[in-house]
Amino acid sequence: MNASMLIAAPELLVLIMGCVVLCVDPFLREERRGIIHMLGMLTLLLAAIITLRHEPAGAGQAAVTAFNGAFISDPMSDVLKLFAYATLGLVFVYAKHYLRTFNQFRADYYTLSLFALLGVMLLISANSLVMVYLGLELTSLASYALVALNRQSARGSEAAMKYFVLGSMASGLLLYGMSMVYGATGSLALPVIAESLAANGTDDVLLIVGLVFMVIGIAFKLGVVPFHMWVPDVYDGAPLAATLFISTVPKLAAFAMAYRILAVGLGEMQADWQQMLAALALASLIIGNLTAIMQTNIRRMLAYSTVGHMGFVLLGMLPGTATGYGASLFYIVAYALMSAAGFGMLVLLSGRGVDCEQLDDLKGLNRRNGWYAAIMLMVMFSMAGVPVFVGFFAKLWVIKAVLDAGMVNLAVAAVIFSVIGAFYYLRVVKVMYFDEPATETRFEPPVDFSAAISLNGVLMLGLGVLSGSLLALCTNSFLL
Amino acid sequence: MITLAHYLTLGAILLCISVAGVFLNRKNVLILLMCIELMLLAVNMNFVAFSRFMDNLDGQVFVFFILTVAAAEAAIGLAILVVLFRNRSTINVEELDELKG
Amino acid sequence: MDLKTLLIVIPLLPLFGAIVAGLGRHVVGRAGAHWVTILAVAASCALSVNVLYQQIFAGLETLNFSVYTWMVVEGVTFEVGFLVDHLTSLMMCVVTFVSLMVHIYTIGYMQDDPGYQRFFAYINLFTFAMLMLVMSNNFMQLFFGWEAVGLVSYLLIGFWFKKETAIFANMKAFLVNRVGDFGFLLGIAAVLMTFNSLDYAEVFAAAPEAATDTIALIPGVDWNLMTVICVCLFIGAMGKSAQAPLHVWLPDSMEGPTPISALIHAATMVTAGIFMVARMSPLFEMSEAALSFVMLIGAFTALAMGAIGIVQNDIKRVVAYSTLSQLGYMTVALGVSAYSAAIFHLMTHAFFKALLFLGAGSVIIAMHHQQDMRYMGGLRKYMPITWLTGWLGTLALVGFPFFSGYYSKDAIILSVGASERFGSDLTYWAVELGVFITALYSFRLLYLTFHGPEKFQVVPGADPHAHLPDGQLAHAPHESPLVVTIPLVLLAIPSVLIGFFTMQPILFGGWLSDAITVNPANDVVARIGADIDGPVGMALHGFVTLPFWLMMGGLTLATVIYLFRPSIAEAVKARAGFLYRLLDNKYYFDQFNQKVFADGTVKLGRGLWSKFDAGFIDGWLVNGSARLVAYVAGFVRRWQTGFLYDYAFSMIIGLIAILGVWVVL
Amino acid sequence: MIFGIDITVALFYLFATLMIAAALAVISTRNPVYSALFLVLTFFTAAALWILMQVEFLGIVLVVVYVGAVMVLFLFVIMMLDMNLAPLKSGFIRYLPIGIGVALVMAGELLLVLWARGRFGAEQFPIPADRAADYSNTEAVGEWMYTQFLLPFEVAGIILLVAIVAAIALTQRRRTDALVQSPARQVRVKRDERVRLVKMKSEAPAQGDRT
Amino acid sequence: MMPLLSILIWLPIVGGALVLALGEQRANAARYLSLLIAGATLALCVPLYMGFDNSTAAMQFVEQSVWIETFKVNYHLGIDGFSLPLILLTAFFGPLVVLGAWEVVQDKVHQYMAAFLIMEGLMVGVFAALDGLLFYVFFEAMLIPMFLVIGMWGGPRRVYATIKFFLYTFLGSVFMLVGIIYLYNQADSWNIMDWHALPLTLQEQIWLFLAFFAAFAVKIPMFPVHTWLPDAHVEAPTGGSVVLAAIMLKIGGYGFVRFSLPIAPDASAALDGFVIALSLIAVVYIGFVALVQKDMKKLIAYSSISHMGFVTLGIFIAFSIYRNSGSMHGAGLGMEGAMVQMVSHGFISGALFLCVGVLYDRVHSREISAYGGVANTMPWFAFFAVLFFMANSGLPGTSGFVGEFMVILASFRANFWYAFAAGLTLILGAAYSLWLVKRVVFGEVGNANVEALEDINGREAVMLSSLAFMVLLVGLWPAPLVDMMHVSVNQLLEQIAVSKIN
Repeated sequence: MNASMLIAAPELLVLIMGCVVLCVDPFLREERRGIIHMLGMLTLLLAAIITLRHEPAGAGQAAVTAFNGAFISDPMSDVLKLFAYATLGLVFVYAKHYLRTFNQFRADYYTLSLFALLGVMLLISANSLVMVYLGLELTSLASYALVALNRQSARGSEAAMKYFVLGSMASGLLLYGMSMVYGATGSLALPVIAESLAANGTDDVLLIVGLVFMVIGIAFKLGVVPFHMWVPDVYDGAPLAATLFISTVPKLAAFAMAYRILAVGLGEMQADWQQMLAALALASLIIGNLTAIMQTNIRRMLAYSTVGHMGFVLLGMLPGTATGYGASLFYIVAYALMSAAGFGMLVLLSGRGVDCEQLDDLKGLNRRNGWYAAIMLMVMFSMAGVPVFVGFFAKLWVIKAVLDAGMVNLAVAAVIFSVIGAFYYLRVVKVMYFDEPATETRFEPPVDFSAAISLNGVLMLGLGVLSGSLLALCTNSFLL
Repeated sequence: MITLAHYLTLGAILLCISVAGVFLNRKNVLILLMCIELMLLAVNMNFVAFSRFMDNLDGQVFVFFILTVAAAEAAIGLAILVVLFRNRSTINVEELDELKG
Repeated sequence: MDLKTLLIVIPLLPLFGAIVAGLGRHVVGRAGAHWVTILAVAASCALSVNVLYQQIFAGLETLNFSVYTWMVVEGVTFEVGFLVDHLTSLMMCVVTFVSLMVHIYTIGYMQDDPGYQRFFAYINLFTFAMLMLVMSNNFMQLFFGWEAVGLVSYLLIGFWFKKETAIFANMKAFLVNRVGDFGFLLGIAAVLMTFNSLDYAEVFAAAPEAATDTIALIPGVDWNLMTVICVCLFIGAMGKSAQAPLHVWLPDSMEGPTPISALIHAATMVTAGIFMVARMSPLFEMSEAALSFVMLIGAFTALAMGAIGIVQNDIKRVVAYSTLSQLGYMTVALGVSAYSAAIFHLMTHAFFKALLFLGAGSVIIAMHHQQDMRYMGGLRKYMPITWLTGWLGTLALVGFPFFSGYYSKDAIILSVGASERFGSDLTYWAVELGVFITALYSFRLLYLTFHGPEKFQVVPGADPHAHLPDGQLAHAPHESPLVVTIPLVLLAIPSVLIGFFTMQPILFGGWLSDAITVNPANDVVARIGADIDGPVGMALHGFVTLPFWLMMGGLTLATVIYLFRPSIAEAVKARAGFLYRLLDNKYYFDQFNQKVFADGTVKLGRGLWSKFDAGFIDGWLVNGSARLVAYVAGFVRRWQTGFLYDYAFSMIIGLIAILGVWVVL
Repeated sequence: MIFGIDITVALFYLFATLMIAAALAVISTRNPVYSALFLVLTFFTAAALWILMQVEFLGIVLVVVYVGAVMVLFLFVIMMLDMNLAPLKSGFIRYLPIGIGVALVMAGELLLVLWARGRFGAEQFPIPADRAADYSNTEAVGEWMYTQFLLPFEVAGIILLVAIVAAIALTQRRRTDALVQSPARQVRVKRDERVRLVKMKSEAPAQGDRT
Repeated sequence: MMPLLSILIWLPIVGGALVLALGEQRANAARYLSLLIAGATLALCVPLYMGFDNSTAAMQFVEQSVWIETFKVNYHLGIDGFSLPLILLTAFFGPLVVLGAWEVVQDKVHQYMAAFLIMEGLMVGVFAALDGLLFYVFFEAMLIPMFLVIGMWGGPRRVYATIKFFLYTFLGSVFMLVGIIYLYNQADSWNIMDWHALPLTLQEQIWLFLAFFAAFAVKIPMFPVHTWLPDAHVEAPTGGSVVLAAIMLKIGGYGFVRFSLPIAPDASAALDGFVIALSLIAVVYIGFVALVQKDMKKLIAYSSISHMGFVTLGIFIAFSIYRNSGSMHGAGLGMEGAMVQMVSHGFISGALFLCVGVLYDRVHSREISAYGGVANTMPWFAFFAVLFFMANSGLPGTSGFVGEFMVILASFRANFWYAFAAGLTLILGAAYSLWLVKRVVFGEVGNANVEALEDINGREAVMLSSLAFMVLLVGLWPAPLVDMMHVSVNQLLEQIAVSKIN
């Protein structure tokens, strides 16, 4: 194995394990499918070990590139990857319960998820526009398939279709932007692009056009207004297992993509993209939060709330400083955990052949099971940005970043809309705690599920109280 | 003389046509997929032109990958289309509005 | 026990009695309650008399000491402390003595009441509060006592809390008093601002320096600070001492049991305002304007409230209006700087008015709680002691020479006559006319109650506890028990005699000069003192002065009308319809207050609440913004049509917009 | 040069016009089959343009991959799904003005940028010289791809794999009435399962095992 | 040295978690454990009070350790004369609330108790935090248990009320969040003391002042952002109302003295007229509104708003006094009056809500018209009710008098009309309090429900009499209370007398 292979060892592992899962599946009897899940979890564990071992994240180590500079491993990529593994681990546990409940337990889900993870990892470590594109497509294609994975579901296929068409269109636009940047700088490698910009200035109109198109690609991936229309439909239509995945891991990649393109590649154009991101973020905060208020379908509600959250992620990038990116990273990580827990709870509430969709399905959860209600409560308050949950600190540091960028008005707007947003999170709590349950059905999730969701819920609180270490991890990722 | 601008213009026009296609098509999802292929073609046109005019092979290689991915995309797109058709017995865009609001 | 401890014990004894009788009412029982409280008050009374005795005969100096420090803020000490000078000890004796009488009387008056212990607790508590008020050496404690007596007055007026009128009256009393207290508190605030202290001694010492200070209440218009202070303080006195227009609570306070009408609403609490102004004489002397104001208010009250007494039929209400009128006299005295005359009248009035009230109570007992004089008459033969003491008290009230009321009232009238203050001539005629009116209603009361034909029927065999129609009694009236009559007798003695013995030292002997400061230019009492030759001479002289003949006129008129020719009353009532209605409706003060203040306040509150609070703030701003958000959200939501082409369109619009803004522009 | 016109210029305009016309036809014909065929035409013209630019490899790949594979797949699906043709594209007509408007605005914006100050004219990006006769575009691209772009190349392979997996996962129907082989069961089969020795009572009524 | 403040914060919080862990089945265990924890917390206040040094304005019982290193956030606690009384007040109410719910709350007892214990810890945290972010965290986190308490155990319109409460407060406080981040960016420290010393331009100060004002004005609450309070109070269970009125509102007042004045003294001086106007409107206008309420809790809630007007008035008259006389003399009286008013209002309003709770537990109505003549059947209750309502109307000898007295005296120095308007509360406060007493306590027995009432039981007697004791103690001897604050108040006055603008 050459050095490049070593540097990309986690990716290789995931690739190999994806193939292994693919190949093992046909040889498994129905009742031994659990092995697939084990393999998936093992993959994540091993990948985490490798990632931790070969480069201690954020420990002052400079970035390393591989494959002729196409691939980069730096503290940020390690942090993001580690959280991607962790989130995906949670997702796997939740999804297993879901798939088993719905008799859809097949290897496809794991294979596609692992390949999507590979795409995410590649995107996180992308150091050239080609790799950005390919990582993005790898993730996207697997995601499209995941959404349609329940072949009997009309909603699922509709969602997949919409996701696919809009996603492809977005990648088309992104590519168009890449072509412009390529034209302006003569290179696809991000560091070279950055050097070229530093050397030749940024007033080339090609660059700006390229920037606009690339920002649109990023915005789509994050699900930012007005490129967010797919988000609610996909979150709603996809099987919960797919929603779980889509709402978590690829968001980490989307942030990485934004960082790689905007900060690493086009860092010199910060003044330009700062304004664009601010506008997009503001629109997201407004539209996302407002539309979420009107939802009675909790999945759509969470989807629109995601739109709002992604607005916050963009806000963190505005100042273009390490602490700003750190805040965004913190936010996206926190979001991934919150989202996993939130949709995990919906998995728990699903059953008897129907996905949990309506807000009313949560009625009286506190009476049915106080602990799960408490978990959901923590998730909701965390999303609403109420101390002392992790979501609060995420918002806090992002707003600090906005103030660092000198945009006080934007910060004020952000907090106002987060208050409006708090309303619909409160409504979830209201339904869980203040309403009488419609059913008394007991929850009997497997042990690993309840352990995972409990851990996930406690993390909302724990990462809030002890947010310092996570913040240090995130911020230090960019300080080197 | 055919300058770079000619090719870029061609790409831009193609892009606009494809975008208009996505928007205007209200009946058939398949056309949407074709529009996306058109869009990628527009991109490829740009890359090829830049690559040639800057004498830089990166662009061409990128186009190659784009073509590969586009093929994969088409495969998945069509697969989704088939699933959709099986479930809904239609691929009429105007009828795909179960998810909204 | 040294003297200071003793002085501290004086108010604490009744407090202790109140706590025992009130909180431990099930433990001590009825007898225990009255024994504890009476002993406590008796001890207080004895100690107070001892203090007075020492002051008169042992040359006890003025005592001014702090009991404990309430708090210290910014160098200003707020403390609880006692100032015991002649004025204080006089008040202490009056208060504890009348209180003791009332306590004893209560045993008889309230014997069947289920709230027996509670009543004793209240009056004991009142005694404590009143003592705190009069013994205070600073404004804060004064205010404390001031409000505390108000509280007890509130509790006692509403003693029969099932009675709708009673609990209306007590609320009214408290609220009207609060209007006065509002001014009082502002006065205290002004004092603190000006003198940076609330201690009497310090304030009075510094008062002359502040005489010319001004304050701009309305920007650009400077007011004399002293006037502002004094007027504010006097507003407090108006509330407590029921001066028009804040007098409206006092007649209604007759809803309470009669003993407290005697104690609180005649003898002691209502005179707190008079006491306070006298105590503040060093301040009031700085402001002619304020004194004029005081005088005119007093004159109006003295005359106008007495007039109402003529048309009242409720025996207690007549006495109550008489109280108002007498308080007006005291206030007039204050207004002409005759503070000692005011205090003198306060004292005599305390005795004879308590006597009258208790007598009225005795009548009421006999009449089975019938208070309407139109159903009485001829009671003389049934209850001779009450009748006799009633006559004595009345003679004192109308100011018949040699009776105590004569000295005090005449001193006031003379002082007014001698005064040159702005408005004093008007006031003079008011107080002169007041004498006539006083005699008229006083004798009317006597005649209607004790003389003339019996206007009640005894219905034998009727249930004595049942509510009988007016004019019917279950059994014949009879003289009240000893616990009732003994206080009457004990009060009758000072009512008759005390003026004679104390006039010289209090008015002209400068006995109160350690407490009262009078600017020599204003000292009308000294001026009239020059013409007066001892109590006997003064009384004899009294027979030839105008007030005497006015009084006799009232007596004659009352005798003619109410004893011999009741038809005249009816005729006059019919002729002077307007005047009668005006008096009967008490100059429409109550109606005005009800319409404007009570109803107006409620209406304003309701309007503010429904229109502004619930309507504008909550309805428009709060829920309105929620609705706006929901409306906008509902609108925004419709963009998510579910159609792919619309989604694509949205992206394209976004693209065009961003391109347009950042690239083209 | 023929008739004073540079042949490449003439060809460019010819193909470009054709291409735009075909692209327009793709989005405006009623029949998806026609659309697909017009798309093929578009790709052909594009390939021609690229070859005109001496980018032969990609031109050929475009034809081979797109026309040969992707478009056939499209047509296959069109045929397979048996769609009824839309009677009238009412929406198309109704939204045509907006569509054209939007497209024109966007084109306007883009072209404004592209043509602004002549940045992409000959002076900025000189017309590249023709390739030498022995220049192999395929070789150059290949070499570049397998060295500099090794990782992307591999990833592209993975993407194709994912596409296969996904397409199969989505479309493969496990029909209950179909006879399918189970490779897993075939491999795992044990000897006992292959041959079963059945004791049969001769001519006895069907009381024991069924076969 | 024992980290006393930390223990006071975390004992109830961890205890609350323990109570929560007991689960629904072991309700009695939850009750006793809660009482134990609340009692222990109260007991720990004794060494706190004993160890507190009245003679220094410096922070005491300081604890400091790094919390979030990246942005220099510290876990920084300490108390001065402003915090101590409020912490004592908070701890005092802990056992009362537990007792108040003893038999009354039967549903989800463990959650109820846990919510209150956690809230108690968080409130102590608010008063003890010296780190701006830590303060904010406690400030906001408190909303969650309160939200649940109102929503789960509240009245029929609880959902509206609790969401309104939450969003109102949340909206106010997010502006403060922006403010504190801005301050951090300027000072490069979260230490509130550093912020006090931070020079700021007038414009900055005004914006910061408004940001903090948004949070604290809602919390306290001031006119016109008060409308959440009546709703929240009416719908909240008794314990919720008690804590809300007794302690939570005080956080607003505390915020003014801890943040607004010292951080933005020039802005405070510039905007004092505005604040005073709102305060006086609160006193007068809300007095009128309170008068016509038909619901007992609503009436008390409005009266709370009116009383809180005194707090803001007392705090902000300092500047007028300074302008009038050129010295801060007299301002201390107002500010200490405001603090005393907060403490006193804590006792009184808590007691009043407990009184209403006593009636509500028996009759299940809060309408004034549902009662009448309660004194006939509940004489002891009537005694306490009259006492507390009298205290509410500011009767001397009760704690309600002290604060109002001090503020009115001080405001006279600022402007006669301030004192005049503020003094109107003497009339209005008495009017609404006594009218309520008249309609509820006095009169003939109103209906069969009242006829069937039983007088307060031992548990209620303990609660009410302990409050009565405090009300009278503070009323008769406020010296220990005000002595705690002198030095801190003086220091604050010195601070705000100096302009921060260069």
